[in-house]
Amino acid sequence: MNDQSKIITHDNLLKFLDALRTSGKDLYAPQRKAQKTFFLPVDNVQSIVFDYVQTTESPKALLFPKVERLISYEYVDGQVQVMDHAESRKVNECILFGSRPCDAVALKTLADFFSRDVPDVFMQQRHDALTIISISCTKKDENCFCTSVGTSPGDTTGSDILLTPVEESRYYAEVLTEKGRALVDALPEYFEISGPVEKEKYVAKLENVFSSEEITRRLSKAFDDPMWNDASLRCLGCGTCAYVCPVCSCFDIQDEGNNKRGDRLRCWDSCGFALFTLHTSGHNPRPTQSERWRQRLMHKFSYMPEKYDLLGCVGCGRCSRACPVDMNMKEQLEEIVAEIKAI
Amino acid sequence: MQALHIKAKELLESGRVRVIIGYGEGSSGRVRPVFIRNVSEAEKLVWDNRCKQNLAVYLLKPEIKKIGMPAIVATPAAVMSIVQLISENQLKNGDLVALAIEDDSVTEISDDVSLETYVQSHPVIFPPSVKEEIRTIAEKSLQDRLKYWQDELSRCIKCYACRVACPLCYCERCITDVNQPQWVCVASHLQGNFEWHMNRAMHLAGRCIECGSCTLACPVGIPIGLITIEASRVVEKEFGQKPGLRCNAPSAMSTFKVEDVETFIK
Amino acid sequence: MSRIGVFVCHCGENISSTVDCERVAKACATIPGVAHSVDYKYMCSDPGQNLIRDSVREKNLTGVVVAACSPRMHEPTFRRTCADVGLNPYLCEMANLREQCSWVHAKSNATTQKAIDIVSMTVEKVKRDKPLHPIKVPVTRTALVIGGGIAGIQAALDIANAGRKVVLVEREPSIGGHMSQLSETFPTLDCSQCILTPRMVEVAQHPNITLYTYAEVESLTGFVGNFTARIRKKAKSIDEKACTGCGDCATACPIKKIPSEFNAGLGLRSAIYIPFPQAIPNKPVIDRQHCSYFKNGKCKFCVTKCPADAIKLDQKDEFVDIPVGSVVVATGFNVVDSSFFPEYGYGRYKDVISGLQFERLLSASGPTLGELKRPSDGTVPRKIVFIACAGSRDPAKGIEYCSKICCMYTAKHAMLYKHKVHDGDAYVFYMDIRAGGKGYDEFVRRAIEEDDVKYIRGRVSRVYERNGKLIVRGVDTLLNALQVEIEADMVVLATASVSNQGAEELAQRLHVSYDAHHFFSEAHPKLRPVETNTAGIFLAGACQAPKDIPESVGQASAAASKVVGMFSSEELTREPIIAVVDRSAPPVFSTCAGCFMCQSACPFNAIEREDIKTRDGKVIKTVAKVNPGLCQGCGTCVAFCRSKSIDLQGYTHEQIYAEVMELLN
Amino acid sequence: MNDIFEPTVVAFVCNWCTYAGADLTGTSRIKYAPNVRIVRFPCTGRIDYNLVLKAFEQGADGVIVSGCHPNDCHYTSGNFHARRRWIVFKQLMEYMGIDMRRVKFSWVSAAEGAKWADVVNTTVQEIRSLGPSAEFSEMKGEGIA
Repeated sequence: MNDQSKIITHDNLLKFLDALRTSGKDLYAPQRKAQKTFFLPVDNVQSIVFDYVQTTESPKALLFPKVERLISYEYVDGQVQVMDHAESRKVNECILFGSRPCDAVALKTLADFFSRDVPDVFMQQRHDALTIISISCTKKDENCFCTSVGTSPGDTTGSDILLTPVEESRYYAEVLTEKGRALVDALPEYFEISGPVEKEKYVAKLENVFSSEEITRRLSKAFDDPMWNDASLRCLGCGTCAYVCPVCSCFDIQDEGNNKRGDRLRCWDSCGFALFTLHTSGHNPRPTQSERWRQRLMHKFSYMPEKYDLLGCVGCGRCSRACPVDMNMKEQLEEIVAEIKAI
Repeated sequence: MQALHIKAKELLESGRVRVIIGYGEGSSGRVRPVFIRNVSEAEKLVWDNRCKQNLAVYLLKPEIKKIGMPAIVATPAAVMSIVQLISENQLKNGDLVALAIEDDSVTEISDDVSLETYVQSHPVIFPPSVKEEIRTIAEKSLQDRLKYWQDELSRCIKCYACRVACPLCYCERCITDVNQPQWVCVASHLQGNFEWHMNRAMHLAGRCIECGSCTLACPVGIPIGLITIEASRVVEKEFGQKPGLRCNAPSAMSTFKVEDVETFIK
Repeated sequence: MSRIGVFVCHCGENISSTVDCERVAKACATIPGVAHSVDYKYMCSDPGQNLIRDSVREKNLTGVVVAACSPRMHEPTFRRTCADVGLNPYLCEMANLREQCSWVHAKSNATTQKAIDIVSMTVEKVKRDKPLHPIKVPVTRTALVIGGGIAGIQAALDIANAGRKVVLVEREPSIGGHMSQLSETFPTLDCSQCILTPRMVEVAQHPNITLYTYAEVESLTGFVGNFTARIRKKAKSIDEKACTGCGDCATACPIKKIPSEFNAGLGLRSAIYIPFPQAIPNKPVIDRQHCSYFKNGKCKFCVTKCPADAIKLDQKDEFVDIPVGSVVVATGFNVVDSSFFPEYGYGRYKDVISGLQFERLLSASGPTLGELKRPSDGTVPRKIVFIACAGSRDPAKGIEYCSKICCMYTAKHAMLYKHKVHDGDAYVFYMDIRAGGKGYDEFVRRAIEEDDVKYIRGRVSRVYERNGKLIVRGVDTLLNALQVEIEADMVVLATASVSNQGAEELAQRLHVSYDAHHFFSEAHPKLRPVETNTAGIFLAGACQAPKDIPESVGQASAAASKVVGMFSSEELTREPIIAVVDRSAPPVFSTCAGCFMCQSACPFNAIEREDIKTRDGKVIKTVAKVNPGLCQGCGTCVAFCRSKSIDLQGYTHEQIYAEVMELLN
Repeated sequence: MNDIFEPTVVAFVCNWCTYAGADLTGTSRIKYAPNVRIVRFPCTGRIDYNLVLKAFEQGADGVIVSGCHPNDCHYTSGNFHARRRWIVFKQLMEYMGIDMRRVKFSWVSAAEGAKWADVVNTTVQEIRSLGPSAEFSEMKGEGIA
C-alpha cells in the first residue's frame, strides 16, 4: 500500500483548490467560455468544470506560452541596453488542475524536448514552478486514442497528483512526486488515507487500435506515398491542430519594437502554414498542403521518435475535435496502418 | 439526397466535371468536405442541415483546381461567394458548376446570369442567435464593447482558421504575412489580435457575404463573423451596396460616389 | 548600414530664432545610421550647398537630410546639389523645420524637440530611400489657352509665334475680354481698343492658332505633356462659314432690349448679336435664353432676313477632344455685382455706376459714343464722386485684399472726366493711394495737380438721393475726421475685382488649386508665380489675382515662355514617384492576387492587366501592372491593396511605417 | 514639472492641400500647438488605415487625417476614395469599442493656413481634455508571458 494514496471528497477538493488559490500560487483549471473549455486562471473554484472529456485548448501554454518575451532592448544615450528575461524574471508557483493523464504526458514530453542539448531556461523555469494535478479519464470519445500511443486514461506519468473519480463524489488521489506531496502536506485536513483502490475499475476503457511503433516503422517508407495528397485535400492550412496540440512546439521569433525600444518574442507557429517553410527566394520546399500534412504526421511519429526517442502525440484527440474541416488524426493513423505496407 | 447522387454520377460519367466538392459523413456525427472523383463514390455525398460550411473556399485551392472542372454542392452563401469571387476576377463564367439543392431536386447553376438570379431569390439567412448577438453588441456602450471584444479577442491564438475558412480570403500573401513592414504583429497578444481582426474587417468590408464560416471555424469560439458582418453592413448602409449579388459589380471600397455622405470630416 | 548626412539650416534667423539648431544637429548625430550632422546659417547658399557636396564626398554619405524650409521650396535645389556629387537625387529629402516648425511655434524646448523629431523621422525615411530615375514621357506640342482676354491673347500669340500650335478657347462670342471694354489706359491714356484690336486680328489670322469662341473647357484629363482637353462648342446657331457678318439678322431681330454685356448693362443688344463692332470673329450668335424662337418656337425673322442662309436654329453643342501638352489658364476676373453695395445705392440709383460702366460711358464705342451723359437723364454730370476701394480691403465684406487696379483707373477716370467736362468737379474718396509702377505715381499726381481732382482721404458711409441729387456722405480723415457731404450728379464705384464666375468649377476640372477667393494658386508666390501645382498648367493674368494690363501681359508672356520651353524637347522627364506592383521570383511570380480593386481605384486608368506566362505561353496568373507613363503617383491603389502588393516609390510602405515608428517612440 | 497633459498628435496629410496649407500657416506666421508631427503623403488616397492603428499603438494620443476638399483633389479622386475608407474605418473602430474622438478628419486646402492652425489647436485641446490614449496602451503587452 502506498502511503501517498489518499481519498478526497469533491467538496474538500474545491476547498483544497480554494486554499491553494489563496496561497499566492497561480491556479489554472478548466472553465467554460463560449461553450468551450479552457484552462483559465481561477477566480472562483465554483466555476471550475469537471464534465469534459477533453478541454479545447491543451494546458501547454503554462509551459510554452503563445507569446513569451525573451529579451527586451532599449536605446539609452546612444547605448543599447539589453534585458535578458531568462535572467531577470521571477516565475510564480503555478498549479495546473484538471489536466488529463495524456496532458501530463504531453507536458513531460514538452519539457523533455526543450531540455535536450541546450536546455531552454524559460521552459525549465516554468516547469520547475508548475505542479500538475490531473484527473483520470472516466469518459472518452471517438477521437481519443491514448492507449495506442503508449499512455492510458489512468496514466500517472507527468502528473504530481493524479485524481481518479470513484464512488460517492470522491476522488482517489495518487500523490506522485515531491511537488505533489508538498501541496498535500501543507493542507492535510482535506485528505483521508485510503485503502487499496482498484483504479482500473473506474477509468475509461479504450481499445488499443494500433501501435505507435508500427506507425513509425511504416512512415519511414511513406514519404512519397500518394495517400498524403488525398488525405489532405480538405485541409485548408490553418494552425488550429498545432495550437490546440499539447505537444506541438514549433515557434517563431519575432522582434517587435522601434529604434528606441522593443521586445524579442517567442510565438507559437505551425507547420500547417504555407509561410512556415517559405524561403525568401519564393521557393517553398513544402509547396502544398499535402507536404505540410505529411510533415505534421512525420514529425510526431517518425522524426521525434527517431531523433529524440520521444513520441510527438499523446492521443488526446484535440486536433480532430478542433479542426474546422474534420481532419481526424486517429482516422489518419488507422489509414496508415491499413494502407501502407509494413516493411 | 438521391437526386444529388444521380446528378453527381451524371456529371462525372459525362466527363463534364472532374470533381464534385460536397459534404460527406465525417467523424463524431459531423459532416466534412469531400471531393468525389469517381462515380462509385457519388453515394458518399450528403445533404442535410449539418451542411453549413462554405465550400466555395475550395474552388480556389490549387490542389483542387489541378483536378479539373469542379462541381460544388452549394449553399446559398456559397453561391453568393461564387458571385463575389467572379466580380473579383478569381473565378469566371464556366469555371464551375454550382449544384443548388432544394426539396431533393438539384439545380445546376453555372453562368453569371443564373448565379445572379439564384442569389436574388436565396438570401443568406442567419440563425436568430446571430441576430441577437449583433443586437446586444450594438446596444453596448463604447467602453463595454471594447471590454467585450478585448475579452473575446484575448482568446485568439492566431491559428488563422477564420482566414482559411473564408472564400474571400484568397490573397496568396495575406497582409499578416507581410513583414516589410510588419503591418500586423505576428504575436497573438491582444494588440496583435486586435490588429488582425481589424484588418480582416477592413479587408472584408463590402465583400463579406455573411456566411459565418469564420465563426464556425474558430476553435476558441470567438464570434469573429460579427465583425466582418458589421463591416459589410456599414458599407451597405452608407453606400447602398451589398456584396455577392452581381458578377460584374465594382467593389464598393475601391469606388466612390461624389455624393457619399459623412458628417465627421470638418 | 546607412550613412546619412543631416544638414540643419538656420535660415538666417528664420529657424534658429525659435529652434536650437545646434542641439538638433547634435541630437541627430546620435541616430543610428547618421554619419554626419551639422548646422549652418544658410544651407541653400553657395557655401551651404558646398558643405553638403563636400560632406557627401568626404563622408561617403548614402543619403542626405536637409533640415530647412518646406520641400515645396527647396527640395529640387538640394536634390541637384546631391546629384552634382553623384548621389542619386532621390536619396535627398528635406525636413520642414521652417514653415511647419520654427515659424508656427514659439521658442521653447517643445519646438526644438519637434524639430528633432521631424529630422529623425526624415532620417528614417531617407534610410529607406531607393535611387530613382526620372521617367521620360512624350510631349504633345500643342498648347491650350483658356480665355481670350489680353492675357490669353498674348500667351497664344507668343506660343504661336514660337512655332507651336495653340488652341484658344473663349467662353464669350468674341475674344478681347475686359480690355476691349476699356476707353483709355493708364498711365499713357492710349486708346485701349486701338492697341488691342490688332492683336485680336492677329490671333484670328495666325496659322498656328485654332480659335474656339463661345466655347468652354468641359474636362481636362491626362497629365503634363499628354492632356486631352474636351471642348464644348456651344451652339452659336450660325453657320460661321456661310455667315458674312453683314448684321442684317441683328437688325431684323425683334428682341432688342437685352442689356449688353459688352456695355456693362448700359446699352442694349438684340437676341442675335455681335457683341461689339470689332469682335473677333465678327459673326453673330443667338442668345437662346432671350430668342423668341427658342422661348416660344416662333419668330425666325433672322432666318428670313439672312442673305447667306447661315442661320442654323437646329445646331447643337458640339464636343471636340484635343490632345494638348500644356495649358495656360487666362480666364480673367470679374467685378462684384450691385447687390454688394446697398449702402451706396448701386443698382438702386441709375447714376451710381461701376468703374467698368464708366469706362463704357467714356468709350467712343460705348452707348453714348463717348459723350459723358448720366444714365438716368442723359445730362452731363457737373459734380462726380469716385469711391475707391468699393468693396476691396473690406474684411467685413469678405474681401480683405486690394484690387490693385482701382487707384490707377480711378485717377484715370477723374482725369478723363475733367478732360471732357472742364468745369466739372471730380472728387475721389480713397483709403490710400497705391500707385506703384512705372509712371503711375506721376499719373496720379497729374490728376490731382494738373486736373484738379479733389482727393479726400476717407470712406463713404452712405449714398442717397435727395432732390434729384446723390448725396455722398463720408468723412475726411485728414481733416480731423470731419464729416463731408457732397451733392453729386453721379457716383462711380471702383468696385472690387473678384474671381471670374465659374472659376472654382474650372479649377476642379483642371485639378489646380485655388485660394479662398477662388483665384487660382501659383506654385510658389515668389519663385514659381506662373506655374500651378499641377505640372503643365500655367497661369496668366487676373485669374490668379487682380492685375493691370502690363502685368497680365507680362505674366502671359512668362507663361508662354514656360510652355515653349517645355515644348523645346520631344520628351519630358517626370518625377519617378509612381506605383509599382510586386514581382517576385517563381514560384510566386507576384504576390498580387489579381482582384483588380486597384483598377477601379486608380483615377488615371494607369493599372493594366498583365498575364504572367510560362515559356510556352500558358498563363500562370493575371496580375496588375502599373503603366509608368500614366501613373501620377497618388498612391490610392497602394492603400487599397489588401496583400500590399503595390507600393509607391518615394512613399513606400516601409518608409512611411518607419516614419510613424520613429515619430512616436 | 508641468502638470498639463501634453498629448502627442500625429497628422497624416496630403502633399497638395493640407501640407501646402500647413506651409501657408508658416508663411503667415500663425502660431499653433507644437504637439503635432506631420507625415506627408502624396494624397489622402495613399493613407493606410493601418497607420492610424500603428500610431495609437506607438503611443499617439490623437491622430489628424487631412487632405483636399471634395472636388479639389490634385489627383481628381483620391480624397473621395479616402472618404469612403474613413467612413467605414471609423464605424468599425467604434464597433470594436475604440473612441474615435481621438481621430480628427478634416479638409484643409492649400489656402487655409489659418484653418490648419485651428484644426491642430482644437485637436490638441480636445485630446488634452480626453487625457492620454488608453485603449491601445492597455492592449499592448496584454497576452505576453
